[in-house]
Amino acid sequence: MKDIREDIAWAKINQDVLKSLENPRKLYWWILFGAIAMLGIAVGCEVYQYNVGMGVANMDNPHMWGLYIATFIFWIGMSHSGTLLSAILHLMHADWRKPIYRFAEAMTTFSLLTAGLFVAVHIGRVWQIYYALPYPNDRGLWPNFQSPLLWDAMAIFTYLSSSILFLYVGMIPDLAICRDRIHAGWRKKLYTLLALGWEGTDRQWRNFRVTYLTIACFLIPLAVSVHSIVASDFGMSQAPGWHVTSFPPYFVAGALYSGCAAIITLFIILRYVFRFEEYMTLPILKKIVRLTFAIAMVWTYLNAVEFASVWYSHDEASKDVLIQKASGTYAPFWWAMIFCGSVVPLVLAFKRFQTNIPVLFAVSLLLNLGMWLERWMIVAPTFSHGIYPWAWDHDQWPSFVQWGMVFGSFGWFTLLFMVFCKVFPSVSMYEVKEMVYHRSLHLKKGKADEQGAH
Amino acid sequence: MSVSNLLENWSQFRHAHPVDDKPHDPYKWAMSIDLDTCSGCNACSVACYAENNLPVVGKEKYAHGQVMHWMRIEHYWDENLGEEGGSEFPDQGAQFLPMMCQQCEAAPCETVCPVGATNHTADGLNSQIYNRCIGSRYCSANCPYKVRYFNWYDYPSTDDVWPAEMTQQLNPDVTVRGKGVMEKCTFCIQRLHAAKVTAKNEGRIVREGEVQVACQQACPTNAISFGNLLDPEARVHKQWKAQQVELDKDKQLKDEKEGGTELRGYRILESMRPYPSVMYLERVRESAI
Amino acid sequence: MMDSGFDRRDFLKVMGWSGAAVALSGCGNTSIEDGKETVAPYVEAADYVIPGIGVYYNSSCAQCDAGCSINGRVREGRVLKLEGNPASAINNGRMCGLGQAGVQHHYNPDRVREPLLRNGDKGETITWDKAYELIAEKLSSVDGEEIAFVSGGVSGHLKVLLGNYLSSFGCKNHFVYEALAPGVVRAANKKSYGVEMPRYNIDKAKVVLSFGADFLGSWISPVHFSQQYAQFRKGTNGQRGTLIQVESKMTLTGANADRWVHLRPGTEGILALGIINALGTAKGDIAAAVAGYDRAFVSKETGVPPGQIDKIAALLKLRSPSLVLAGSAAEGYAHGSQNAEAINLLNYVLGNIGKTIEAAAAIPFPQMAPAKGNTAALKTLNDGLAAGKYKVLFNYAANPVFTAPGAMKFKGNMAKADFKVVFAHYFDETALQADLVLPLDSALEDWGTHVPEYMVEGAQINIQQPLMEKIHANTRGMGDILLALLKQRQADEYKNYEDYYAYLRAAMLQNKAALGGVDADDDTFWNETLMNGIVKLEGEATALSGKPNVAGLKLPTLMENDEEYPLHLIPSVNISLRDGRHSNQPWLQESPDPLTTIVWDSWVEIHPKKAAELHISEGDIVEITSKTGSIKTQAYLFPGIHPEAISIPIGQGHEALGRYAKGYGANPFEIMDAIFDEETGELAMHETRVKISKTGQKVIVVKDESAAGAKQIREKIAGRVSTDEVDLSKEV
Amino acid sequence: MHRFLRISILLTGLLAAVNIFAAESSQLVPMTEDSLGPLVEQPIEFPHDRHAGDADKGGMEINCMYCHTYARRSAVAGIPPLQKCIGCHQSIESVRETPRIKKLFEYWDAKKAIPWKKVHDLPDFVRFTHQRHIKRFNEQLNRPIQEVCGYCHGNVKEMTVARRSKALSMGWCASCHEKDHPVTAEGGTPIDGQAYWYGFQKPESSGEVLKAKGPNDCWHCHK
Amino acid sequence: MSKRHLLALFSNFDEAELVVQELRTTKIDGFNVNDDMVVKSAIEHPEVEEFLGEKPVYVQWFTLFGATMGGLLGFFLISGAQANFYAQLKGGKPIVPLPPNFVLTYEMFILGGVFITVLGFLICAGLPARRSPLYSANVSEDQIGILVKSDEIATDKLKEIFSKHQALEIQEEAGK
Repeated sequence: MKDIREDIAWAKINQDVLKSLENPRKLYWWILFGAIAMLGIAVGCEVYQYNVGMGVANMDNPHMWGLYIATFIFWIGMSHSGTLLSAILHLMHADWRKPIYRFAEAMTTFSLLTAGLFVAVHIGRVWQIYYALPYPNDRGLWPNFQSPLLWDAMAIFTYLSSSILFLYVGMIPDLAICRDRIHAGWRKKLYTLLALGWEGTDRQWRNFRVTYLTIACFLIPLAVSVHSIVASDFGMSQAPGWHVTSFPPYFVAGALYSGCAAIITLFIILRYVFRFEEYMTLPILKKIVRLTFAIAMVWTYLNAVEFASVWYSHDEASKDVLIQKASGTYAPFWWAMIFCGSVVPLVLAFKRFQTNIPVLFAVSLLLNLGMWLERWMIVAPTFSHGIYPWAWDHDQWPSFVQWGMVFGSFGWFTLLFMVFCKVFPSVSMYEVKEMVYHRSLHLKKGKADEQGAH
Repeated sequence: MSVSNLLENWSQFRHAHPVDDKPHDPYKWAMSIDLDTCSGCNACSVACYAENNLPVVGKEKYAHGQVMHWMRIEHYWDENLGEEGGSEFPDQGAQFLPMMCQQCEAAPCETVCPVGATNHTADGLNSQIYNRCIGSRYCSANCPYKVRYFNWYDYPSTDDVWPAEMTQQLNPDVTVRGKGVMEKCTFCIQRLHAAKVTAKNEGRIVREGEVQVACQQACPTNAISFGNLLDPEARVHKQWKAQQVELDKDKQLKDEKEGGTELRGYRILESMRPYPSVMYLERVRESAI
Repeated sequence: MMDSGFDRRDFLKVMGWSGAAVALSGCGNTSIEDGKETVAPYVEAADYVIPGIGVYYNSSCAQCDAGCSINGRVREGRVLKLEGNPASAINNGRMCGLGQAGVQHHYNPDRVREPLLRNGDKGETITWDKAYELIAEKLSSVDGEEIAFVSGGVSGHLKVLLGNYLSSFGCKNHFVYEALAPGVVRAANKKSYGVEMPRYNIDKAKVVLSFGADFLGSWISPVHFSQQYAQFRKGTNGQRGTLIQVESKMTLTGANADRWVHLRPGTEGILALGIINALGTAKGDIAAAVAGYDRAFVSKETGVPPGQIDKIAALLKLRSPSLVLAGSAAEGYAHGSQNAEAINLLNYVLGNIGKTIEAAAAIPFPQMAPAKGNTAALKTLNDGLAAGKYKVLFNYAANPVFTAPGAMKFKGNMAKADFKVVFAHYFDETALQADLVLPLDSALEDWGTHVPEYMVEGAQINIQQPLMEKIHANTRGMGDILLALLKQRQADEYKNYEDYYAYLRAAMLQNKAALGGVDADDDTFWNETLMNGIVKLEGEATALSGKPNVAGLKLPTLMENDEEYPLHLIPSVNISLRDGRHSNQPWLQESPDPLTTIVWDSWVEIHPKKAAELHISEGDIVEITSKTGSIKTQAYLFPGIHPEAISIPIGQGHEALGRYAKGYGANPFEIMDAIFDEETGELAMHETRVKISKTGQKVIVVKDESAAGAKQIREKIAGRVSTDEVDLSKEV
Repeated sequence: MHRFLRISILLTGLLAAVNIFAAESSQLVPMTEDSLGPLVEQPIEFPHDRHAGDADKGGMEINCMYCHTYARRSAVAGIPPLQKCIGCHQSIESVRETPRIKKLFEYWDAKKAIPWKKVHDLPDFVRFTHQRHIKRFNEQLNRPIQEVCGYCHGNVKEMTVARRSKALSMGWCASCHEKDHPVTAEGGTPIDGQAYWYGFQKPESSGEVLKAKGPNDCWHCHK
Repeated sequence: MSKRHLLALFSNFDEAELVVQELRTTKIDGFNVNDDMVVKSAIEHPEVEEFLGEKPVYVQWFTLFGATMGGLLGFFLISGAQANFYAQLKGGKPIVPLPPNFVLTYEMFILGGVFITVLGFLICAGLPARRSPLYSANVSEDQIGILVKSDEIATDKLKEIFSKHQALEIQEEAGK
């Protein structure tokens, strides 16, 4: 079965995709509504916490960090597979990525934006957060460039801005199409503005190709560096369970993992909501699923490596933390993480499930849950069972404020994402055309050879 | 200009602490606590509340682990008390340990603060600048002793923390911390500052006995001694010397001696290399009974 | 330092120096401001008062009766912090947490501010003059015998004034009531040594054997003993002192002992005799008296293994001089005096008298010597009230309604007196029963002199002087009140004393010579006295009597086991809350109990073994029931207690007092039986038997101790070595 | 092709500029230097110029520290006690009836403190000691007192009611602490055995004079 | 002498290619095939480049420059900032600790690279651009456009060539 029909007329591609900007299915509006509602909850929580103090989140000494940081990492991780699809596969000339990389890239951008929020939410004095920015001021003070948190900020800023540029540059030809096809209203103005007067001349295409390639090359090491730096927030500290050498690769794998899972989820939603059945085809889904499975196994392996190395080492403290995770207060969540992260993906190994949309949808959600738990299980247990026994505290539980904020962040992400898909073509038209074109060419060539043989 | 400053003083900017050559000069504030005389009576802790404007958080917040005692008295039972092979009763009593910020020379909290709100001062203290703090709480996450306390609430405006009358007791030399900032033991910086000013006016450095920290001054058994480690006259200097505990070691030479040593000075979690400025003297127990 | 021409109270005025005064929330005013805050400078300034620089005044601590001299830091007229006065031999510049909290007593938001007269169940504000008239009027209608005056331990000029006042209408019913006074030990000492309160030289002893004397925590003069203890630990030429604590419930002192010996409640005396027996050095009647107390018997009675007894005896023999102390745990029984005497006898046998136990000097002005608080007084008072003997009741510096054993029904009896005047700092339980409540100055606002009961070197008088002006305009010092009341009766005698300050000054100057200011002129003498905060005196030597008589020394063998109430109730004294009068000082509420680290609540200590029998785990709300009544509180499994006993700390469970005390914890006095020491009539606080049962509720115990359960894990945190591994002589 | 060149050169310049600027920005001093703060309404409009101003301008040339007497002894300079004003004014009949002095005596008779408004009010977390600055510049460097006060308070002797005339912001303070000031000057009280050692910036002696920077340790000025 | 613009649309690349070949080979005066011809297409099509012949792309030079500047800026900004007046020791580490600075330098390197590359793209591709005189929306759908600029004399010849290859449409306009 083919990734895509070669004989789709280019004009039809334009129509279909542009249609998605006009009239999605009802479900779209329900999702949008739900997202806003969720976001509302988070806003309420934040207002409360802002006015009363961090205490209402029910953190304490030693639990200085809570779900905020965990969810922060989760969203950062989410962003990575966008880059995987759009940049790495681009370099690989895997053209099946073409119909789906656009929304993946958008996912990258928005999950980064979501992650950014958690920094603000977590900070005790968010109104002073600008102290952390390296800007010239009359105090003559600078942030502390030694702090992994600052590396984080830097890396994420770079990653976010680069991803946005990457997304935008890749979208210019499509914006031109929109400009040409849509005839009035604010959309027209918007597209005209953003298309920058693109006309698809040979010169434009030539530079476009090189630029796109270059940025892709930059994005790959960047993406890797971003999550290894997030990993160093923990790896650089002395806390048992954090001070682990295998953290950077572990985090990166985890990131790609959760990202791919998220892509499956969104793939399924978009496919239905925007009627993209012809472009986001099952064979493509199958490819992603296999990719996901592979990464899941990598993650499982790295997980095992981490536990093993802790277990084998003489670092008693880390060992205790590990035991705590598996047997202490957090045990249910920890085992849930193992289950969702390492057992559930085995489903994906079966052909019959690789294209079974309902199953995949459920699985992808479970995987995401697992990955969120993973982040939580990295952050929390170390606090409750650290180096200093007097400061142990096994039964501090995040308050509704924390949960509300986590919950709401999903609303925020969905909101941004859904609005984006409604305003911009979430399937790259020109690239689908290329895909179709090349494949048809290939086909012709094939036919020609056959005839030649006779 | 700072780039030229960078190039001129490159060697200094590259200099690390405390393992490098350069000592503190003229002050290195340090402490030593004799666990044999410490009776665990809590006087030091209360004195600290009085001196440093610590809020009383109340039962509920205490239950949430949000208490603010900069100086806490820990007590420990024998490892095997109440366990198999151990005694059912604490026949040897308890062991008390006053725990406060250890003012590490290579403090894990300092490097990780995103805004540089906590630094290593020239006097070898671990400074905490409240109004620079943005409350990322990374310092506490990375503190091995967990002696940093965070203002989870805005205590000045919380009921019954400082009713109108009690605000009059607040020490004007110490800021009252608002919500969202990290705080910790400062070795009574306000007292040190006052003493240094007096000394400077007279063109000399602070002498032994001229400045006492609140906990030390209160301690009924005189278990805490505090002073300038560089001053040969200082009791704390003598004690460190007598106990052969050296500031810039992560493993004391005396401990490598054959058959151990007859000295009881040690520093907590020394092997993690924070180079704490507080030396503890082991509790002694009679062997004849 | 001060020129007397200048009215002293003037510079105590709080100066509105906003600049130097703390601005709440340091992160509030975060930018440079112009013309927002105001500065109110002095109208007249003494040249030694410099804004931004602290001025220090000596005074004396009134948080307990130990008589520590304090040194208060005053900035811009506000007292900020109390330190110990280095010149005082009692505390040598040191201070306990309780004393530190004195400022919180002073600034306490729940202090009584106006004289109040009962009107139904409300109090209405009246003027002082009105109040005085009222008292005069009430007194005129009754005769001396129908008046009772309850007070805590008083001494110095206040005691003199009080005495004069009472005698002015021929009242002899002055009940000096202290819930936690070492009454039995006084009596026993009187019998054994010939003095009630000798001087203990812990620092000179090589071995201290303490029978439940919590001298590091709450016994007699803890700050002083703590210093002696430090010296004792350092030892002389490396010979470190050894502390053995014998008790049924571990006290702070017990926690610091080299060897903590737990024995069955009430058998302290038996063990003491057992040790004498084991020493085998006693002769004559003593030997005879202890003959029966052989290892096996003693060990059976006390539950202390024979080996342990031998070890102790051996050590006492080996290291001399030693010191044996009889503490509240030993005296708290119907046979408390017997216990105490037995223990004192041990001291005699060991020959410590004269070495580690010396006669303390007595104050040369007997009228100023402290009226010693005790609990026997409470009984007489209560009986009197019950019998309706007393029409008018005065109460000062005591809270009998809170601290009287439930069995006494004191609250009800008190109601029988038809006019009750309470001089109060707070609306405590007793004040709430009063008809007239008169607000007192805090110790930091008031003048006074104190004579400590336990004299350390020579004799001394502590001067108490205001550290700042009154916070509440309408409170008065007890001295001023008494003076005013006296003027009602003997106007002309006291007419030339404008106020208590004037009286005090005059009185001191009167015996200037005796107070060591022979040829100083009045002002210099007075000012120096104030500056020092203490008047040190030679004191009158007293002598220790020789040999105690052992006749009549009879110790009840093991009290039969009560089936219904199997457990002994040990009301323990919390180091910072003491008898509960300070429970409204938040620092004390939040400073954890040293042994359990529990805050803001009561708890009942149960030995894990016993708890396992009863299926009680930490945090269970249990009901403790005695013959008298029952209370509920949380359970805490504590290894440092005898399985036959449970312990509840005193000081919590207030129904009044203030926002930081009301409604926290439970009050063990409520279930205490009224059993008294046979000899002295002191309340036997440890005699109450109880049973304990689960209520089914469970709470999380609020404590500082962590999930690690006070164990060191992995890393060495609090190190410990035994004496043969260290050489202390090398130390500084 | 030329366009690329032009653009590239332009970019180089731009980036270089940004680079230098950013790296240097720790040197930036606030723009508000020497701009007067708001005029504050005081209970009595005290004429500094009459008291401290130069004689030729009709001033009395009274030493700042005659009234603000605590400055050399304490962290706060202090507002003189009413006593002090009266001390002189009860014997100065000439101005006895002027409205301001009348007001002054009203306060005195009522034994009431004058509620002055603070003009130089630093944030609560700042620890500034007048004493040290007086010692350092007036005594050690032997600078005239009016100049020394002027470093932070501006030219008060020409104001009536004092107005804030310096930024008093952190950067502003630092801009002075950063300078190398001579440790002792001709005629100043010599200081010996006093180590000036802030961070690792040892005093650098250029020729004869020993020079040192101000403290740079955060805790020195922040409490 | 005024120029004229012609835009011819073709249904597929083969047509367009032939046209270009012909324009190359046939000598038309008043029309310079290298400067005056632009091919517009809906997708990025390698063959277009083939038959148009290699043209240089300069973007990567911007990239190189941007990345280097970014890196340098990063390192000096950070180290310079660390060496400011308040320089304080932290955690016993040097005041200018190289490892962290390298991490940040690395990020700045990428940031600079990406930004300047995009800038370079805009410059090299001449974006944002004014709309060219002749444009057909079909180009962004599925047709290939060839836009030529020539003197009036050449227009007829060009039209002829276009129509010979079944140009779907020929737009003409008098450019000023």
